Amino acid sequence: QAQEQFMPLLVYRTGQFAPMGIPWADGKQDYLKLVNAKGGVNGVKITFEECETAYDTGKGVECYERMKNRPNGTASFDTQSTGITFAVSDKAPGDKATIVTTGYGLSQSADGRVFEWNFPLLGNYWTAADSMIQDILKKEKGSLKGKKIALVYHDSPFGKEPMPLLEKRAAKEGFELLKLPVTAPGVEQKSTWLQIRQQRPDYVLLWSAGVMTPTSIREAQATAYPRDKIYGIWWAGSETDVQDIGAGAKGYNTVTIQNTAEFDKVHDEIKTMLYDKGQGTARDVKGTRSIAYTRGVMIAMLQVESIRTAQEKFGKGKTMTPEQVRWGLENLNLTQERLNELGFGKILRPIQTSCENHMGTDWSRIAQWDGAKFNVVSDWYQADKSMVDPLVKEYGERYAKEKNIQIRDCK
Amino acid sequence: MSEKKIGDVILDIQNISLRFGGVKALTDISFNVREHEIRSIIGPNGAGKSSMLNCINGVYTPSEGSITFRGQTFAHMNSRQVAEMGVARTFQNLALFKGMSVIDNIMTGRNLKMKCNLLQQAFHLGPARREELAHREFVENIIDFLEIQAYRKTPVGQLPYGLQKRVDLGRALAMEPQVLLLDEPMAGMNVEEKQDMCRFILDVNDEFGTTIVLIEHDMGVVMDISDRVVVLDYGKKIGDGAPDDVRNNEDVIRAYLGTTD
Amino acid sequence: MAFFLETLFGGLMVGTLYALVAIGFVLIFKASGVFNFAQGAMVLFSALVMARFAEWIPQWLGMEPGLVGNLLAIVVTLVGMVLVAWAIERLALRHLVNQEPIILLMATLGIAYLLDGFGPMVFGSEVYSINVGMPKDPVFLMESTFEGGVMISLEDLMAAGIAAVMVAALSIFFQKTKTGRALRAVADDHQAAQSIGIPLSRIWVIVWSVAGAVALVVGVIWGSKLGVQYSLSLVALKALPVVILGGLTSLPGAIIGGLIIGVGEKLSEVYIGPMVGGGIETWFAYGLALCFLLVRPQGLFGDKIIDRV
Amino acid sequence: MSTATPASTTQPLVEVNGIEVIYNHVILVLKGVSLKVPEHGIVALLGGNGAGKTTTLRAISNLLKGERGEVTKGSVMLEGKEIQNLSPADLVKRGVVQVMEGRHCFAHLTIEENLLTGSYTRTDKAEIARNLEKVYNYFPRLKTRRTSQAAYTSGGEQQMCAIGRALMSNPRMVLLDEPSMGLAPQIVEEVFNIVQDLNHKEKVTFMLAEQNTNMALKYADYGYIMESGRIVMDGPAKELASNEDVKEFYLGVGGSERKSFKDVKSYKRRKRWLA
Amino acid sequence: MFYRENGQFKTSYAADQQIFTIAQDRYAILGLLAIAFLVIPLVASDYTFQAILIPFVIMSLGALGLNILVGYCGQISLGTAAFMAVGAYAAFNFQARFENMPLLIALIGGGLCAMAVGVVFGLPSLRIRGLYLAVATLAAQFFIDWITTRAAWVTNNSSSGSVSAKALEILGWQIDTPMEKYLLCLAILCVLALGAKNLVRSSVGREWMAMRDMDVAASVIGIRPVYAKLSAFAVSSFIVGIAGALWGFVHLGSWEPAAFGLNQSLQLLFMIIIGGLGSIVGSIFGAAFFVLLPLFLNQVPHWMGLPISTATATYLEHMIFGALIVFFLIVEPHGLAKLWATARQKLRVWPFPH
Ligand SMILES: Nc1ncnc2c1ncn2[C@@H]1O[C@H](COP(=O)(O)OP(=O)(O)OP(=O)(O)O)[C@@H](O)[C@H]1O
Ligand SMILES: Nc1ncnc2c1ncn2[C@@H]1O[C@H](COP(=O)(O)OP(=O)(O)OP(=O)(O)O)[C@@H](O)[C@H]1O
Ligand SMILES: [Mg+2]
Ligand SMILES: [Mg+2]
Repeated sequence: QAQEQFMPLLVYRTGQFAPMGIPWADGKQDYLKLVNAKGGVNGVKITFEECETAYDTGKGVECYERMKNRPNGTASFDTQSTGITFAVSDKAPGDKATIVTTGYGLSQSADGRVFEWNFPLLGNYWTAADSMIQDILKKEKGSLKGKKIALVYHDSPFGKEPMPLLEKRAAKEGFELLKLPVTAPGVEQKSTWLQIRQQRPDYVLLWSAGVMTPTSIREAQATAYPRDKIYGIWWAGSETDVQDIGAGAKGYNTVTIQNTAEFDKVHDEIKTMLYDKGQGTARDVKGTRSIAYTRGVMIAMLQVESIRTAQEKFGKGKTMTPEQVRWGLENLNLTQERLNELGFGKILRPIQTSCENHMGTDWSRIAQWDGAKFNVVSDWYQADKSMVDPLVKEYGERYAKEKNIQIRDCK
Repeated sequence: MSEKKIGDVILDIQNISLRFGGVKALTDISFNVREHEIRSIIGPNGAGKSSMLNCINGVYTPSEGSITFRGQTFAHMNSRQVAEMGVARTFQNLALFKGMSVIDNIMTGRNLKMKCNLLQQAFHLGPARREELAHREFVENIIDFLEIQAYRKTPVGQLPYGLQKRVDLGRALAMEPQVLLLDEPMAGMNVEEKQDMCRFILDVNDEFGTTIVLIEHDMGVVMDISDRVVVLDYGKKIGDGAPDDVRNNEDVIRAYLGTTD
Repeated sequence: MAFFLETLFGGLMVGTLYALVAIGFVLIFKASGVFNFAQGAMVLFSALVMARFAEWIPQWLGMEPGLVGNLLAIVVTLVGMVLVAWAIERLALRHLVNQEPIILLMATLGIAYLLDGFGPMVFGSEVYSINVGMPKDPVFLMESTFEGGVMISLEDLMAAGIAAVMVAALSIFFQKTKTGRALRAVADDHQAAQSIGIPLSRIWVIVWSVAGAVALVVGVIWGSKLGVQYSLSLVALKALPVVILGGLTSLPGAIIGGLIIGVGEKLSEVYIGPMVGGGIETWFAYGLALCFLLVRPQGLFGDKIIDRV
Repeated sequence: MSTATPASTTQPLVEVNGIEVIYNHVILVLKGVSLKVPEHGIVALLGGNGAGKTTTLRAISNLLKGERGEVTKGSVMLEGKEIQNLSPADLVKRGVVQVMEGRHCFAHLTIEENLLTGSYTRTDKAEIARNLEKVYNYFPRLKTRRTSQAAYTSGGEQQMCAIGRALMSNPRMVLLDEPSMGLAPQIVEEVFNIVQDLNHKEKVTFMLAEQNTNMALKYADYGYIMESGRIVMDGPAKELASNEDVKEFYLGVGGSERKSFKDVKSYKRRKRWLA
Repeated sequence: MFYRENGQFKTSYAADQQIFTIAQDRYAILGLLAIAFLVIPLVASDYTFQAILIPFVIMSLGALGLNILVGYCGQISLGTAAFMAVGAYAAFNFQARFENMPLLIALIGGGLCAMAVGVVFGLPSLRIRGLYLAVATLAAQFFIDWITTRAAWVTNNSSSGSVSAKALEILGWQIDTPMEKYLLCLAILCVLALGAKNLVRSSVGREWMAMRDMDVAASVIGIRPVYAKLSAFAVSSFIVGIAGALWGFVHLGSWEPAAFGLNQSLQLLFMIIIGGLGSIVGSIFGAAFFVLLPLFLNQVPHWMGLPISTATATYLEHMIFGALIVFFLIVEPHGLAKLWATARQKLRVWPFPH
């Protein structure tokens, strides 16, 4: 009898973040279907079930509770929400549940010594902010002395995450950091953009989500703030955020996790093996051509690869227990060859996790909206380790102290 | 019937005027109420009778004049003060607590007398329990008295109009008032029920010595049971005196009684 | 100075947009005593229907999207909103005659859930756009007086104009016509209104249809600003301080309230916000409304709250 | 005065056949009430507090629903046709209008607006103006208060307003629930005169639920007496007025002379006759 | 036939003043408590505890608190979640700032802080009424939202803006299994529900109801509006605050400000209206309805084996939910509690219809 491995899919296809949640969820599901179509992970079929959270923490927790202890090994949770991540992170060690938070969650959870069960793979808000600053530095020919950069942020822990890094950077580069909160959900930003008009910052970093993003860009248009001076975080960088503004958003930049604005072999495989056979999750194959979708695919790939890694150690073709999956995540090692093989060669850089480092890698690129689609316009940026690492360590240790967590010894 | 002992002036209304925008509801009204008497206020619709009661118990603030109660003079009464001084009242347009049962409605009348604090009540400790019981007993007496035993637990909103009026009276009685202000207590009752009501009023007046101020449109009732009558018309006082004097007063006949009776 | 003016204008413009949403609330409250929490859902729903038909109709008829397509879509949506109004009356309101305001309020929340489920299920939950040719770029006035000029958003200006026209029309309707009087009577006492022959059913269908039309206008304006998606239903929240400030029963109140809230909100955010870390406008709007209410509990222009014994 | 009885051959305007009414699904209030209101008649419905008069009127005018009541048995006919499925508004269109117990004026509307709303079903402007004039003639007090909001008028003024408002629709039949309540004696007289006047001149049919039994029987043609949700006695008004039991219980003239209210000694209720 | 009060004569007012005057009710309640405290812990799974029972019990508590304010005192509030947040954050601060602060004290402290804040936001109720007040209470909601995201001291300078509770322990009893957590919440619910029930049937409760039904008349019989309204705000916020603290400490464990949003407030209001305004059991019915129904609706497509997408299922769920709310309001505007009372009344006269 074929073995199975269960993959819980927390998604939001409804509610205020649905526009981005839908392609994300589609991507996750399609990739799992693709893996199964190719015979599973060493013959182990992935079973999965979606649970709708509507980005609501309460519902998310309920989903988590419902799915955490499935008989055929619950693999790992991509909660898709910072709030849910906070709520379940404390329970995770007790429940032996692994939380994968690619590009969101707590930035300091990259510190595997403190956060045994959390995996903010590929990057966090600090690496994102750092890449943005690097891109700006490049445009400004290496100096930001006397410049002004505004952070327009969603007024929630999510929006405030990049601040420590930006403050550090501001001190180093000598620019002035202006912080402008926008109250959720962000449908009304006139005063924010009036302030921007008054202060005339040279760049605007947009830490937004959902409806806040298009509103910001529209207000920028209405106040004649140049869109190409705006950098959005990756959650503000989906096609859905800009496509109905069209030309009005032309020039808008977004940082992508790794290089999710790219399309690669995996997209072709998904098309031929799923959509051509009518088995795709999205309405049609057009639904696979977006950043959010690719991000979903990528996350699912990492989750699957962690299972594969675990199988290498604990027995091929078997159902892995949650602890074993966790081990797999902590010992992930995807080389460029392996990525090429998987069809992610252009999208991802090699990634290797370890006991201390739960992030694995921290590269990203900038994409720009040309009025109809996003184009990758920058080279790869790697976050400045001298900036990010001390922060991870400091905040991680502080967290451990707050919560009385025994810091693991990774030696 | 034994001769009633009517005492000193307990409530003295002096030159009260009340205006609402352009409407002069009351103009320079003075009259007094003696202890233990039944004092009626009559007058055509809109004469200002209810407004008068509202002034007495602090719902309206008169624009001029003062009210003396037991020797203390007030330009404006505060509802709570009035209640504490022992003035209770019924309402013309029923003002019952619609969602509460009959018992609870009447029990609210005892509230001023209940002293237990919130915590004691929350834990239903001895004193709170005893207090509640004692008052409950008092209220049950009133319920018996008003013959509404069968409706004890019914929400008053569901009672027919007439019974609601009785509950209203019950609530006022529960305050053990020294002065009872009744605003058309018998509207919507038939003769038999009115007789009962008169009996209640007279009994309260006799047995507890409660002073009663009564507004009523049924002349039969007013003339039979009141000791003195004030007549208002368009906010002015047009008559004051014993029922028989008032009945024969020209002004009163013209303004209110009409030719019939 | 230029900045102050800009903030002021910005506030006024936003205020009229709020007012537009507020009118929807006031309309229904005034005419039936129902505080319609589903107004936000109606805005979203109408915008959704409109956006989708504006996309479909040209496809079906094989023509270019544009004015005609938009107009047809608006007509279709209006019909849709009348149907919604009819269904709401039939299935809910009719059975809730003479209930307390809070019960009615909850029923409208139920309706909001229904619409929020129904709309996206049938019409999709992605972001759709409405393009009715609202100007997106700002104009600059008085460039000679101030450096950089005073910026005005034409889009907002147009919205403000529409709001003003609607309020004027609706006010006249309420104050001067027989139906208007009947509507106010219904709000006071459902049962008494029935007893003298006012057909509640018909009245409610009319009012909810008008509210639906107002929702459509709001939906089109905000939808073309924000894109049509779930968050559109949240703009209704912005109108709540406006309705209570202006008075639940007053259409002009909605406008004045909107302007006060709009301006107050923007000025406070821009001038006080930075001192306390910003993001204060939401609660500041409510705080402002609250201050006014402490002086006038029925709002600036609302009907006096009557308590008499 | 006509002595037409409901038993007469002409079809009654309203006929109630053995209705049962239940409130809140459990409280049985009317237990089989039947009565007839002849065209152009004045019928009085008498009975103590809680007898079910108001409920009966609500059943006829279909206003039970808002009180969470329903007719579970029996039928109500208007000119031989069942009317249970009509809305109250339809009934008003057919000329049946009710004056509800406890006034129910529109609090925020002025007296005049209240009256004008009463003519919602009328379209003829001149007719409305005439009716308004008529009502002001009946109740001059209303005219002086025409611009005040109804909630701020006195109890009696509100009662006049409620009655006047119903008359504004030019009804064929008026259901009056305790019209005399809270009115000064000469206004009570006036109200009954209006009833008689309209009945004679405009052939309006009336049904009154009244506590003022004396008055009601004086002006009505026919009377029904209710107790505990049943009709316990009926007959032409004159007969009822001279019936000994009625006299004793409802007219307060137990046998001989009218007693002074002061001399009523016992308020313990006598046993009622129950069907 | 079995539900008869025949023969149960009450011979004293004391007997008539018991909470449950009918013997069957008393046994039923004892039975229910026995099941809740003894049977359920034996049979329920961890999932049932964590995803169903604990949220249900805590929400019951929240609804109970809100019902005191809305159902009994007639002051509509849309800011309940804010008071929950105050309770949760205050309790968190007590624990975080004072070494070895006992859990119960922290919870009560949270309740007391919520109470203080509740009273402050209750002040406008002395002047503003009805729906105006309802909307005005949103000020509390948004203000508290703002404070909790903005002021670092609220989260004890937590680095992430999210806070989390320490391990739960009462007098050496380590509360770590879901079952124990459930028992803790249930015990608190029982104590507070009993207290609330006692309050609403004693003079304070009558003052509240009097204010609700007719405030002018209430003040004429000597009830002080200030005292009545503010005491309702205080008691209500206290209970709600404790519910909030439990929600944070027991259910979520760690939370960010968004955990106590407007939606939560609306949900609580829904609960008490569907459950029954002015009814203690109603709050519990309402909470059950709201916690269980979505879970139930969630399963329906599975059972029917319909291959509908998650989104469609959710939208359907939304619609059914909305429709059910309207349906219940139509069937019985006074809520499930009233429906239950009516059913009992029918049972009493069974087999006769009336
Ligand atoms: N709050 C108020 N605002 C405006 N006018 C008022 C107010 N209260 C009373 N009035 C006016 O004052 C006058 C006297 O009213 P009041 O209620 O005292 O009359 P009343 O003598 O009790 O009449 P009735 O016998 O009809 O009850 C009325 O004309 C009424 O319209
Ligand atoms: N909304 C209601 N819900 C429940 N019971 C009601 C309701 N309305 C009336 N009842 C009950 O119906 C019975 C008859 O009431 P009704 O109002 O018809 O009496 P009535 O004859 O008009 O009395 P009154 O002369 O006092 O007005 C009463 O026992 C009353 O308790
Ligand atoms: Mg009066
Ligand atoms: Mg009646």
